[in-house]
Amino acid sequence: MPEVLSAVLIIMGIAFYLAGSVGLLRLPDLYSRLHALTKADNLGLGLLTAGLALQSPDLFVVAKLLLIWLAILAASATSAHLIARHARRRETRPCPR
Amino acid sequence: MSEALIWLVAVPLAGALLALLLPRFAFAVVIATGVATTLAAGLLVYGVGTAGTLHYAIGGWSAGLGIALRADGLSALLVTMSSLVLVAGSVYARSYFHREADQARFWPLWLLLWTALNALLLAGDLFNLYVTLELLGLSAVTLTALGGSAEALRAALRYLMVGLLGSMMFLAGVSLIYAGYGTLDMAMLARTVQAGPLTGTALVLMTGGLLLKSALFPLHFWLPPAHASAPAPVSAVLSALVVKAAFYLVLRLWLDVFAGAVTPAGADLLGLLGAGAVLWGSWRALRAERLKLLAAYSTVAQLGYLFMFFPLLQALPPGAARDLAVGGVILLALTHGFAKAGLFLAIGIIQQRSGHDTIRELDGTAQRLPATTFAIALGGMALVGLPPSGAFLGKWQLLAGAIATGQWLWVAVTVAGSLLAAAYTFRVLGHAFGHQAYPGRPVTIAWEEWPALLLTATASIVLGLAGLPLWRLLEVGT
Amino acid sequence: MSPLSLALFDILLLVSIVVLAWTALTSADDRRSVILFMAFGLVVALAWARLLAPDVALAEAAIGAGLSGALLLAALRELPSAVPSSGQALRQRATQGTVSVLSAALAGMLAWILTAHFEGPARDELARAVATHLELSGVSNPVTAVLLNFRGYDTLLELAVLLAAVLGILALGPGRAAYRPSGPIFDALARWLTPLLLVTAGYLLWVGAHAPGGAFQAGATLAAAGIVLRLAGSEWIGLPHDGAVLRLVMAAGVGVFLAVGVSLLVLGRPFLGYPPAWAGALILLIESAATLAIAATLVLAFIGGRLPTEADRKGDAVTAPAAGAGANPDPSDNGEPRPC
Amino acid sequence: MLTAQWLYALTGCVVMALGLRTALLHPSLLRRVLAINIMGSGVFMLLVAVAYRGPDLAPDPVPHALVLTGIVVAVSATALALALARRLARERADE
Repeated sequence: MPEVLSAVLIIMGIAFYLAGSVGLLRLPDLYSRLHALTKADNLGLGLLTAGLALQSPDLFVVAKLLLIWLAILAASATSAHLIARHARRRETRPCPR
Repeated sequence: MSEALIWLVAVPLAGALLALLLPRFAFAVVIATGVATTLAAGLLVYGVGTAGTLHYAIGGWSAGLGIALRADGLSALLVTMSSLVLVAGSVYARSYFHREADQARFWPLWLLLWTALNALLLAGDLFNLYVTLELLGLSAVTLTALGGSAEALRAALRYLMVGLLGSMMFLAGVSLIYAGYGTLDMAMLARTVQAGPLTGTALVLMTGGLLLKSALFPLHFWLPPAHASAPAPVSAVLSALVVKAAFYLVLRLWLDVFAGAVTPAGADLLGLLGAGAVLWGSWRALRAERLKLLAAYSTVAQLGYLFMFFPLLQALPPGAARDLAVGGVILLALTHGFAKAGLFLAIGIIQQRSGHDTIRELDGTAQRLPATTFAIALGGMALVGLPPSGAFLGKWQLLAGAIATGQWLWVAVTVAGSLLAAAYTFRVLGHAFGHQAYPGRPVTIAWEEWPALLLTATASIVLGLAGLPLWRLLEVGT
Repeated sequence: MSPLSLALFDILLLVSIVVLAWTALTSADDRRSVILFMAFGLVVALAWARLLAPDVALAEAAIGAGLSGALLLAALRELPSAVPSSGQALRQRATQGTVSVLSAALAGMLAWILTAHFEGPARDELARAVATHLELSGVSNPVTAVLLNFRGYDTLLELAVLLAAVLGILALGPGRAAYRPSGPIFDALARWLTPLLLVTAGYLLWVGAHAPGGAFQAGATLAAAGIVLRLAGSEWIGLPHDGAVLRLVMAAGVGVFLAVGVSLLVLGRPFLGYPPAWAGALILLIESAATLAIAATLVLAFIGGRLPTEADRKGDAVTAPAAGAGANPDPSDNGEPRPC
Repeated sequence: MLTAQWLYALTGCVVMALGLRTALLHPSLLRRVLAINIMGSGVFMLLVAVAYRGPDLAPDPVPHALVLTGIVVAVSATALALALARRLARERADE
């Protein structure tokens, strides 16, 4: 049972990654691309972490996975913020709908 | 006795650290390093002369697992030459750099270069050679950049890029060798090496990288700007020792490690490029407007002679004639080292005293700086190859070998190159001795002028007279 | 993992490596090229992990992709991007053709040689020698054993290379001025990332004796902490202010290594020939000093020179009007709102 | 023959040749520095592939140590090249 759950979680994670990548390539402006990328990646990575945690042999590995997820969350959120702020300071306009 | 090998690396490295930490005492540290290194080099020469090739296993591990240092007659002589040239350069550099901040920057890098040279000449391991090449390259580039002008910086940057490309190619060859033979130890490799596509390609890659670094025509484009814009003591060491270190490695690989895998066609190619270097370098030296540029192009030409020995060594059967030719190439390398180092130091003095080094405006130099002009004359004599310079004996062997194997092209190139060298030397001396009433008294500044004079005198007199004992030493190992 | 999925993974990884290398090398824009290069480094690190070289993977991720990338990014806006002059176009095309053909021939030749070579048995003598002597080396991670013991002399000279590079960088003049403070969000990240990196560096240093890690990975991680602080707007990021102390830190790696080697020589052992009972402790001592020196060196490389003085800052103001991380004087930045 | 070893070694050769080509040809200095780094990665990949002994055997640690040394040497050289270029750009700006 855990194997199936783990597989489902990982596949969902991959789906989010895919969505994020498609967003990065297809969306019209920097802000929406950033939005798609960070949201999808964070969630995707979370699901992957959860899926891998179910397969891990002991709690120590789970803790490491969790730490990795947290570190990447913080880093990607911060860099998305920095990129968006930089773009705003250079007055790059969002695209009109 | 074999511990002298590791001391030759450890002492300058320790000196570099001390010079960095105690900038006030840097010069004392350099002199102490120089004395210790020269003594160790002397010990090395004595040891090689009496006991044959010396080995030192670092960490006590067997060769292959650990890294070995190795010295034969060739490396012992080159280490001795570097020590002497570097000591002379150090004494000169003390008066060349006037500002304390310049000196503080200069000495640690100078000593790192010293470490790199000794480590390279004594290395017995292919990957270790890569590391020493990088240490040599990076410290040489930085020392060039200390010239400070935009020209020097540009030359240093180009020098660095060429050097990096060269070491990367060398490393690619080393990787291939490790894949094929499972060892990096040069002595073990020499015993097991077989001709074949893997060995051939590895040798081409390594040699290609080294030719870039030794500025063999037509890969010499980076050398003249770098050697002409670096500070004078640095130019001396770059021309006399650093390019020669790369040449030494080619010689080591072709004659020693990969002797079983080199082909006559490859040796002929090296010889042809060498001939091109002799003609092109000498011609450009003759046309040069500045003394430093002349000296730099003359380095390109002189390296050419060294490479012209490869086809002879390939064609001569093992025996007395070939040993003489090996002795000839090394004597030529040594002579050029001493002569060119002295020449660059002398040019540095002229440049600092008169504010320029334009050849056409040298009139009166002979009256103003008699000792320095004499040094230039002695150095020029060695570059042309007049007796009793070491180059005379070296070129004699080149001609003898070429005639014995019927390779007349090398004879013609040697004669033409020597005539061109005579022309550019006399062009400089003609201007220096030019008549111009000079009101002042002749200047002699002992600490500045002696190093150049001693170096060029060694090249043009001592080496020629000491030829015979040197020859005996060379029979060890090669 | 099943052989099939492993082969698929290999092919996917290798295709990405080649594509990333190609795009990084040929992209029209230097900035894009640097970012692709960093991605290339990370994917290459995956390849090292795949080939069971975790020590190399760590070093590649931290140094190859991370620090080299940071150095290139920092240099990006200071270097003029060269535009080839049109007069040389014809000659260039001939050169380009020749060089491309020669490079392709080299790759083909190597591929052919290696294909033939891998048919035979692997050359295992040295690997076996390392395994046999591992017990005497003082550590149980074979890579650390080779790096710090069997081939410790290489590593000593490599630290000297690092020293030569940093001395060169310092001699070239003042480094970049501090970046503009980056605001509360990045500050918050830096505030907990820095201690985390310090702890990780200590861990990597310690664990190197028996598992992947060691002085280079630890030093690079420590340097990363310095770079994070610097990006957050800190100027001298914990490096000693006193020039003499700073020089001591830079020299520590080579110094301790050399001192150990020479002491052993004086005591009648071979240079760097650690007594097996002491080897572990000596290696840790050397690696600790090396970690500090490597970190200091890499951070100084990122700053790009010595600490700028007041006089330098005035000079900087003329050449580089805004030296903030986010205040890039983009040539296309003409004050007009940019389209999306 | 190990297919994986062969594949990675071949990729190493390709990456090395690509890097070499750009290092010789590109007009931008930054790109040439980057290309030499990529060329280095290719050489390193060749070495690490040579060290590989299959999924179940321990790889040869010696090439790993060599590559680690190579990575550090490469970053030193990169840093020096960029610092030199930066100083040169400043000299040009002053002219």
